[in-house]
Amino acid sequence: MSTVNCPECEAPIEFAEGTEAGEIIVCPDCGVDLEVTSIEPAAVQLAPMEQEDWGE
Amino acid sequence: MSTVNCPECEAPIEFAEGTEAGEIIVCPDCGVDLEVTSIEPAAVQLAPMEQEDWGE
Amino acid sequence: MEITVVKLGGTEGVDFSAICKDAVELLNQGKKLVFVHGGSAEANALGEGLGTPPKMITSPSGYTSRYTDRKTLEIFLMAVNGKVNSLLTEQLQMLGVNAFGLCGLDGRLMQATRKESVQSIENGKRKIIRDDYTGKIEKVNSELLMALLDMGYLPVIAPVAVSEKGEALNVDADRAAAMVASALKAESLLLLTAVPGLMKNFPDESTLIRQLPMNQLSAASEAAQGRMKKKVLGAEEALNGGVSRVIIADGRIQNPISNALAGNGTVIE
Amino acid sequence: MEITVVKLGGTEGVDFSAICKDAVELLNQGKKLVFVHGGSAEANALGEGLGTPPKMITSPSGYTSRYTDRKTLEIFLMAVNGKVNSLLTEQLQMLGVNAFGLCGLDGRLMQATRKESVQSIENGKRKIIRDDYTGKIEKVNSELLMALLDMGYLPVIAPVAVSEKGEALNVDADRAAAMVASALKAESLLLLTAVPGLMKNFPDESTLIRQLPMNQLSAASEAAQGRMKKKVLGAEEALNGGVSRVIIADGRIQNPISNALAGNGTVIE
Repeated sequence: MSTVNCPECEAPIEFAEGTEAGEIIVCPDCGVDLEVTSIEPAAVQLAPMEQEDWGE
Repeated sequence: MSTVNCPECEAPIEFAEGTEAGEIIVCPDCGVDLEVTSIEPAAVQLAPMEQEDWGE
Repeated sequence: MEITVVKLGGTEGVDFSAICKDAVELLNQGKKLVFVHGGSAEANALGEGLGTPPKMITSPSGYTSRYTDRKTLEIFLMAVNGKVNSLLTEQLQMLGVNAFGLCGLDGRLMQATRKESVQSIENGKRKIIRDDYTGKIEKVNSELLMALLDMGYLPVIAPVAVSEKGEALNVDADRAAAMVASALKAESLLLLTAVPGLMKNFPDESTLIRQLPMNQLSAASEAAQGRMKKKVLGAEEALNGGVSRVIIADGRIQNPISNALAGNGTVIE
Repeated sequence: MEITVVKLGGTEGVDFSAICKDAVELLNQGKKLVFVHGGSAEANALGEGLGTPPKMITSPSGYTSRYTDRKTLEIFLMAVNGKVNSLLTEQLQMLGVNAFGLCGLDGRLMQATRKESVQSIENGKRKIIRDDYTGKIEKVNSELLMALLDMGYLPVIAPVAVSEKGEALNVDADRAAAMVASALKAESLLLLTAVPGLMKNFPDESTLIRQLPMNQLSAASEAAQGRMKKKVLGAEEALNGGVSRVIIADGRIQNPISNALAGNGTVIE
């Protein structure tokens, strides 16, 4: 499985089996929320802050 | 076929084959527009004036 | 206050986004605009999607209209008020125009008489239909429209009116535009459609009638077919109602409003 | 001007016609009313009918909302603006009430911020969704509402707002009612729904909470589930926004507005 470095703490991260683009994973080292932006090539970015509201 | 009298001129009117309720027929004698309100028993009434307009 | 009422045709090819962009310019120049739109295409599509295809009525004098029973009325409201009106209002808002979508139900903007019955030709037979939610517009609440214009809004009107008893009614968009224009004593009524204007020999665009004086109007309405017949009748009503000029013009080109205002199309005065 | 904002719940059992009849009485007594309605049931039904069943999003903190991509938004607009809003306005007009249907797009009545992204839990996985046309209401155009009230209309508001960029957004009807009530400094906000009020142990109606002081509100919102959680949150926002009292009351009975105004239900002050 492809690996990528955490943008926050540089730690190497391996995508677990079945990880999908658009999924949020947690950096095993620093615990920051990361958005999986692509699987091949592996890429992540800091997940946007969760704003609590909702539609109808 | 059932017959009925024209409300305008009293002439007897016989419904043609296949006449349906809601249909407009013309009195053979005085030519007035009649609405067939029912087939069995036969009944007619003067057809409302045609107002010219239309929807979208 | 010089007002221009623009009727956006619903037929294939009429370019709503070109019309909206043109409106931004004109509003910036201080022009007052009121939009009226149709929606039969959208209503037909939604009806098909829901397994209730449209049933049309052809009146003995040759006009076609949608048979609007209660079920069809709800589909018509969803398509015309829900989709066309909301998306047109959104499109204008996204261009920075403060549009205000409404229909004749709202504040009784357009009151129509509901016809107790409608005559229809069905495979050769003349029939009476009684549950048709169709109407002819009698009154327009111009104070409401003036108030909206004064608040700086662009009213976007859907072809739905309210009956005396308060029922929602399907009305003809061209006639609605004519009644709105008359009520506002509009300077111009523009009927934007998918043709360059009224043509002597449709569809030969070289036979475009550029000028049509009032007295030749009834002859023109005889010649016109289907939807164009309604536009010509609408034009007649608007002019009789005090509108200075009516222009039937092309809604498929760029800057269609300015183009029409410049007199390109069939100008009826 | 003492205004009462009434939120008509969309769930099964809420009796719109009882609410409308009650409104006629209250308006005759000079009361000023503003209606806000939901529409998720109608939107789901229309989506099913068109083969686009609703997709719900459950946010990490447990709130569920509709995943409103562009296609779903159009279905939502047709159901909520086209059907629910138009038919409610018609129903009131038929009772002689001059109702005025609109949504947040119209004259930018309700401006909401569109969230660039939404987090959703899907079979255990947390996911980021970016094309969700959902928003949180920030501003309400109270001048517009006051103008409509002054013209003698009963505003009937659909839960659709406009984003900064002018896009149509799906918003929560309970929160919309709270924001409208705050903007108008309403005397009361009534949330009419298919239960008698907030219950300690749902669904045991004998555990109805009759009085809920502000300071116990956050505890109550923890306990409340699903839709009721949104109502309690809406109540909190309204009270913080200057509304004197919020009453969650039964929308299934006769004279539901008067009943609520008389304090029957959960009164939150």
